Amino acid sequence: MGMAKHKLPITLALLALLLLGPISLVSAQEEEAAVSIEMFTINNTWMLVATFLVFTMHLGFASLEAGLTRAKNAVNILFKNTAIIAIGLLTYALCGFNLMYPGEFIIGGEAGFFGFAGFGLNPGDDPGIGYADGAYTYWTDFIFQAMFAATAATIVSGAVAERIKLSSFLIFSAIYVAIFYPIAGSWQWGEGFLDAMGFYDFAGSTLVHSAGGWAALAGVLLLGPRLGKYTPGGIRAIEGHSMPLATIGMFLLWLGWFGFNGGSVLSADPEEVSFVFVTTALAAAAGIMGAMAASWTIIKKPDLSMTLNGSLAGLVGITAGADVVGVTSAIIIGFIAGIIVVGSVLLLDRARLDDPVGAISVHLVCGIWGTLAVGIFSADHSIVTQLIGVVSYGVFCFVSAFAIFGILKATIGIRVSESEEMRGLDIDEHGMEAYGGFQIFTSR
Amino acid sequence: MGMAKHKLPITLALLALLLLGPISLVSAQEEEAAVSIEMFTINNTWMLVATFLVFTMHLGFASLEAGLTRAKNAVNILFKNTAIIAIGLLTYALCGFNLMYPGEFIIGGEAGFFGFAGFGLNPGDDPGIGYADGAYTYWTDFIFQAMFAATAATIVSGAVAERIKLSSFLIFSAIYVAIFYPIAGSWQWGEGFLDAMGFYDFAGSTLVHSAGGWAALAGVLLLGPRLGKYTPGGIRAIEGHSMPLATIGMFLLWLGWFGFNGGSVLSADPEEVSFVFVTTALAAAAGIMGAMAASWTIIKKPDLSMTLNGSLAGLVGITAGADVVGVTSAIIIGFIAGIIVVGSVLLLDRARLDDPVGAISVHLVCGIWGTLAVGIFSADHSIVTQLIGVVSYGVFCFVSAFAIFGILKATIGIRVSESEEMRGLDIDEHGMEAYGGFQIFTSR
Amino acid sequence: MGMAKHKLPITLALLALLLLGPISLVSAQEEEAAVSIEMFTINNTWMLVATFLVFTMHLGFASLEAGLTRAKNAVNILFKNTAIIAIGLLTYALCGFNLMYPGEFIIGGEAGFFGFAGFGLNPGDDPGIGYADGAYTYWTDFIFQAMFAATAATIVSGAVAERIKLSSFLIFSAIYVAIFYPIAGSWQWGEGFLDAMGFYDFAGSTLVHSAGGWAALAGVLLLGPRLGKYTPGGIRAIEGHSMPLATIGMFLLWLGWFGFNGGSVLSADPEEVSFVFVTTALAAAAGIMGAMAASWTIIKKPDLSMTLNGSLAGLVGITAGADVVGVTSAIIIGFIAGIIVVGSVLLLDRARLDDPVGAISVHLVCGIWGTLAVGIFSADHSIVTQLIGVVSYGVFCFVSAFAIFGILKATIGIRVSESEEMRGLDIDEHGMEAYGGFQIFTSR
Amino acid sequence: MKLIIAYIQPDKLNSVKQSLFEAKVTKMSVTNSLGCGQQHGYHETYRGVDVEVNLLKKVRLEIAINDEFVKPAMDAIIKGAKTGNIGDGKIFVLDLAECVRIRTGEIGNAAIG
Amino acid sequence: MKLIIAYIQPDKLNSVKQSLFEAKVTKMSVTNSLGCGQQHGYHETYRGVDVEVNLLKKVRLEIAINDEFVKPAMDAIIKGAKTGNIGDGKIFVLDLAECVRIRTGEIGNAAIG
Amino acid sequence: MKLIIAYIQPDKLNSVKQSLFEAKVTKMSVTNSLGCGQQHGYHETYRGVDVEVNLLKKVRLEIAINDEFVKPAMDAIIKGAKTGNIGDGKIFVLDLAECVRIRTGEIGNAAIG
Ligand SMILES: Nc1ncnc2c1ncn2[C@@H]1O[C@H](COP(=O)(O)OP(=O)(O)O)[C@@H](O)[C@H]1O
Ligand SMILES: Nc1ncnc2c1ncn2[C@@H]1O[C@H](COP(=O)(O)OP(=O)(O)O)[C@@H](O)[C@H]1O
Ligand SMILES: Nc1ncnc2c1ncn2[C@@H]1O[C@H](COP(=O)(O)OP(=O)(O)O)[C@@H](O)[C@H]1O
Repeated sequence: MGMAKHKLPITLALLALLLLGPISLVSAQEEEAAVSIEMFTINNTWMLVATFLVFTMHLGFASLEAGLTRAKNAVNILFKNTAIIAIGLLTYALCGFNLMYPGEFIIGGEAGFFGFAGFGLNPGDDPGIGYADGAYTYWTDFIFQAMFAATAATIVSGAVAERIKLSSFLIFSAIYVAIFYPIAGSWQWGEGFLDAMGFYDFAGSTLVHSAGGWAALAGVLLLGPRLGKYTPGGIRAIEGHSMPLATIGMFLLWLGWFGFNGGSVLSADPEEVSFVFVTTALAAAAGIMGAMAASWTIIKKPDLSMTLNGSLAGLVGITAGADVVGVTSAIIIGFIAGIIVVGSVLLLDRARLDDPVGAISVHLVCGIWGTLAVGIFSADHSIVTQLIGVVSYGVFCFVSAFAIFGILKATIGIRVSESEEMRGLDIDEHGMEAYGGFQIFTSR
Repeated sequence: MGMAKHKLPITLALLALLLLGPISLVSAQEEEAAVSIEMFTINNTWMLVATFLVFTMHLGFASLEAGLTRAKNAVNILFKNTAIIAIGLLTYALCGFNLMYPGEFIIGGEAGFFGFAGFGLNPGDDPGIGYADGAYTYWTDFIFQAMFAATAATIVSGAVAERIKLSSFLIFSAIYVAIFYPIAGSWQWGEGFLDAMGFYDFAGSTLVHSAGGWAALAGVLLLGPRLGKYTPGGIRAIEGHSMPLATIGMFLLWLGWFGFNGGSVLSADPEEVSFVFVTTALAAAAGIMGAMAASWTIIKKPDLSMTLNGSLAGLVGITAGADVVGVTSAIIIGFIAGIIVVGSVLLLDRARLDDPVGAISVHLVCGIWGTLAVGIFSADHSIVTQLIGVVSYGVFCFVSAFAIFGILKATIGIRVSESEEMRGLDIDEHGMEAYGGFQIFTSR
Repeated sequence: MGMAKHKLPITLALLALLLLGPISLVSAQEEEAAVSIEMFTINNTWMLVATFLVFTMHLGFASLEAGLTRAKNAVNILFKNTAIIAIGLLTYALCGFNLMYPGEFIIGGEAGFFGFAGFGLNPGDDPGIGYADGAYTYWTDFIFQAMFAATAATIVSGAVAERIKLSSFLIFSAIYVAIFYPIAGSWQWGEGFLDAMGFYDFAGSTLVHSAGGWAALAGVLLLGPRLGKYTPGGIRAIEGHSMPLATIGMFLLWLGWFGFNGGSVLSADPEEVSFVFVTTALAAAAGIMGAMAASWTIIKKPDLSMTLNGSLAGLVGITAGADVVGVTSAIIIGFIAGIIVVGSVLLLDRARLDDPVGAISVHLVCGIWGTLAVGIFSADHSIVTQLIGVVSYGVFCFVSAFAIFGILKATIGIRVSESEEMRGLDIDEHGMEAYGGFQIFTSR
Repeated sequence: MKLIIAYIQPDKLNSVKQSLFEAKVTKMSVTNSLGCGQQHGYHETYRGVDVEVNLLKKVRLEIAINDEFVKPAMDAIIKGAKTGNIGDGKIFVLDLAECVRIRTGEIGNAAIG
Repeated sequence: MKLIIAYIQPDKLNSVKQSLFEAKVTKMSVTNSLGCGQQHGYHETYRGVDVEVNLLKKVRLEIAINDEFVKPAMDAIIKGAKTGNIGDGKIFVLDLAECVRIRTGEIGNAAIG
Repeated sequence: MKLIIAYIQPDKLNSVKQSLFEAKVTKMSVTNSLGCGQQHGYHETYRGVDVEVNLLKKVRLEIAINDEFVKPAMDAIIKGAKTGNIGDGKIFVLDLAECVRIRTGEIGNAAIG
């Protein structure tokens, strides 16, 4: 995404103009478009492919989170993930899109920090080739961004799993995704004040992952740990119930990331998209190696769940700079992210912050790392500006998430009862079990 | 699909012609083609992407159906879904494709109701750019349509699960997909009498989903319910054995639907494809909300399996009109579909029609709803014509499916023995278990 | 891939040149490019789509292998598959890519058998449109090939499952993928001596699948069978623990194969890519039918695990000739592959070669079949040359894999201890279980 | 006091529970079990290898009960589980020396029901 | 020698093990079980159909023990498992006629611990 | 009549069944169990937190048997299960008061086999 939003990479546009030189004389419509109809179509097609890839990430999150938690809460987690994508898409259509890309800012001047282009979707006169200089249609723009929006809430889901009240979580998600995530997003991708300042976050290490991560942290602080996690006798492990499910989740997330980062080029520009594929894949691979090395060294065993986190850590890490750092830098960023995530999981646990799936470590901690890494590994960006961005988002996201969760806690409550937690949320919240009739395998 | 079959959207074609004006002078080949080779390539590429997305739906069905039924029948369901895709593709190559797109009708005049272009695949002189005015190649046309065909049979699979004889089911599927589905399809997409009448079914709410749903209904009626489902004491729940599997299935189906609907544009037309993405995704999201609301209200619990059905209901509902209804209409259609599916599942159960996965409610009932909704929400289509289409397909599909199942029942039988049903189809039909050596976890 | 590597199909290029005739006068950059920027972009986009499809195969392998083995070794298998993709991508960046496509050969003359273009990635002057005549960028080339490379090692993983030491396996994989697989690949795709000789292997029946299969055979021979598999009393079945997981794996592999074969066209050429889709899908379908028929006949039951293997057998079988054999030939090749795989699994078991997932039968045996089938079903290729290719790769791959495994066996050992194998590799190698807290379902 | 252990066909669990309830026996514990008895197993095949399955799925009931209820309980189990086919199952009865209700500390006959 | 069978709430397994260890009882076997007792079950619904679940998840302990340890063991179980709520569980005690340690062939009291 | 309860290593199930068959004992019931005995558990780690697993997977056999078969059955179990290593397991024998075959209503010694 980044600054190129609504603009095709210049080289591409120039080339296209040259190419179309003689043709534009005969086509009035073409005079306005920066690219040929063919280029427009391929750009748009790639963006739609990227859209369904990002959609796949929601299945990835659902699987990963369900796999890393207990069987008795699996229905609840699957339900939350199913509801979030629905809530995310609908609220983004209602107001999120127009808050994130307001066109003009109301507060904060030209490149400000709050604007709103009105409720609902409004494609305007030319939702097609004239919309974004031939990069994609209005509808593509909306649906691609909408898929992004829903991921921010999904990140929270894993961290607060196994103890949060379903209704409170849904209310939180709706508000956060509909209002706070897009406002924050407008500061950068909506061409707000951070964008003007030179802050760079290609595909959302900060705007999406940290945004989710800060909210996860707020939720975990207000909820407290799962029963029995931290006993006077020490920290207890609460094992995830299905490693195959968790592994499926990781692979699908990685798959989706090709669209998350690759689509953030905002066109099918061959060099840029393919380069982003390379940095993304190598950072994920390096994240796996980093986490494998770290867990083999520290825990003395190659921990699968940590290694899965490692790949995601690498992916979150590279997300901010996938198009502006070199291949070697991408590997280093990913490898360090893989190490960071293991350390962070261990430290958060020592700090008695109970995050069942490691969402805070993966998305918040590595999101910050990735954003700062742009300042370190790319000569064109300043680490100070990056830090300003990180802090701005941190304050805004954490405070707003804390406020929403806090108000919910004070009113309808955010945590299920002790007996419900013991028995599992599936039975009390949903009245059903994830593996019905399976354990007493033949009683029907 | 719809009426645009074999024709590129006119705007696109015109634009392309303008664009290619000066070039066509130097290229003899180009004189014939409606679009440039680039546009042809991108159209074709998108159609192939849509093809593999529709392929993914078969995994979606396999997962959903296996998850919503019992562990002791899981191998059987997975086997059926594996066999169906094979049977579907091969019979479609053998005769289905040429029954569905006969070119000329033999019975019923120019826009008739039966035609056949002969056995096997016959690409003709120009299987490439000249084949469909540059929208896709002959091969793409075949493989995209073949993936569709197989889904109709898969829909049946879920409804008749846990009691149907494997061999009978395979025979039924082969006949239905090879002969009856394509004949019915030719009435509309093959430019038969319903197409001529103005009936509209963009991507197959009726042609695919209801076609499968009617067959499912016929099967359920002739098979009867699973043992122990309806007792004198009342209706018993027979729980699905894996909600994670069911949820994976739903997400993969939704993913595939981006190709099912998006590919039915039959070109990569940026505005149309992206618009279809938006209506499809929002209808699915609204279906989730509708089913969630309905189940929370009626059953008093947010039922996961119903909510999964809700998303599919929304998708089936929008399929007929994804390109001709507005965004708000899409949301309304999806939301109502989500409510309908919950009501329908409950009513069918009261009517003692045992459909383990809700296939009839999702595909038949919401397929009808979606088809009629085109008449309601699109000014260009008449609800009367839509109703005529629904009834035509209903009579033909139900009667033919009932006949095939009926003959099978009278001859080789369609239901497994009582003891086989008790013990599970996996052991008696396949001689193996889905989770071997797992429950007595360490006996080997 | 085959000989067209780095060259666009001629028809396409000519057409494009014609098309661009008048335009190339105004664009200096275009003079050099064989295709328009639009064609370049669509080609490249398709190749990236193919890349993420091949990526999906790694999840397919992970699922299939985990499903067909026991629960107590599931973490180990998932871990191996996670590590392999990371190792594969990183080593391919380090040296594999430049060994496989050395440009110039050092040993063996112009079309030789060893060359090396140096460590690391080096995009050269024009990584874009000028790199491969507009077929894709340098980065796309690398990442697509890198995804392929990792699959060769993954194939081994399944065959040696449930008894191999993790560290030895990782070392083996790293060496094999980094050095031996690419050297062998250079003989054909790197335009080495087999390419010069007229050997044909479109997408890697031999170069990828047999290469993996030979290594699998070497591993199985040196490791010996799993404890308790072959007893004095006869052959014992060791059942896979999750058929749903195995089925998910098969479908994802098939899905990925659309990219594996479709991407090996190395451009988005509409006719060729769509034709490859058709042969690929029909061969897979026929493989299912072949294996179903064979298992129903021989074992008297329609065996699901065999049928899953059958689809993969068909896919491996068509891989060598997907673009050069006809549709009917593709069906025959697939059907025979489906029968072969069942026979091969049974025979290898009689021969006491213990391959838990059937990797040798699917990838080696059907890889050989598919390569020879090109000589049988395509008039343009000689079965003798095909045989020479098969033997060359066989000798090289088997000997090198045997040597690596042999040295590891003599030094750090390749097999886990008996008690570790009994208890499961998950506990001893990884210190965790795949389904934690599930069997004693509520003790926490 | 006695401890009744009964092995029944899994699909009979509901009807056995039903007839036990009618006989006023409402406390019991249920476990999965694999049984090897007169009932023949069956043959599975896995990847072409024959698997002789002679451990069949059964459900195991455990009922602690006062002496006077033993006969009615056994009759109820038989009523609910009997089909006349091999594999119907068995009932075993053991002497129960003591019984305690954890919640109240009650012991013996008082604790059992 | 006695055989103690105890049904407890699953989430009490750890604390019961703890208090048994304190009472020097370190050998036991644990199984999953479904229990039907005074504790009311709950209602699930599946696709709109009511499911009355009256078999609740319990953990079953089996402890073979020398007579002098029976009382301390029972006390330990009660200590670890008691909450005062319905569903806390029961303890049953049976006479144990013989005991053998497979590894050594030791029998009786010597084998039990 | 006696009721034999034996805990063995899971991987010994086949050989124990084999030697029981040789001793003409063909009826039994098998359950999963977790055991805590002399055998040390092991350490798992999950996400860096140590998990001390002291409940090891065992298989539990239950065999109702006539008195004269008790000795041969126990010997057979020992023969099949013994490796001499800690964790081999234990055999417990209880008195069985009654036995009924559900299918026929036979009782006592006649019903057991
Ligand atoms: N002697 C025994 N010891 C332990 N369990 C037994 C014994 N006899 C039978 N069972 C259990 O009872 C089940 C039914 O036994 P079976 O002989 O098939 O019944 P029936 O003869 O009544 O038809 C067996 O599968 C097994 O679980
Ligand atoms: N008579 C019995 N026979 C077998 N198991 C019993 C019996 N009574 C109770 N149980 C077991 O003990 C568990 C707890 O019983 P419950 O009556 O709920 O306990 P409490 O009365 O102590 O609160 C039950 O779920 C069941 O597993
Ligand atoms: N006193 C006991 N009560 C109940 N189960 C026991 C007892 N002693 C041993 N067991 C069971 O037997 C298994 C093997 O015990 P262990 O002491 O390891 O055997 P051994 O001393 O023969 O090597 C244990 O895991 C447990 O399941």
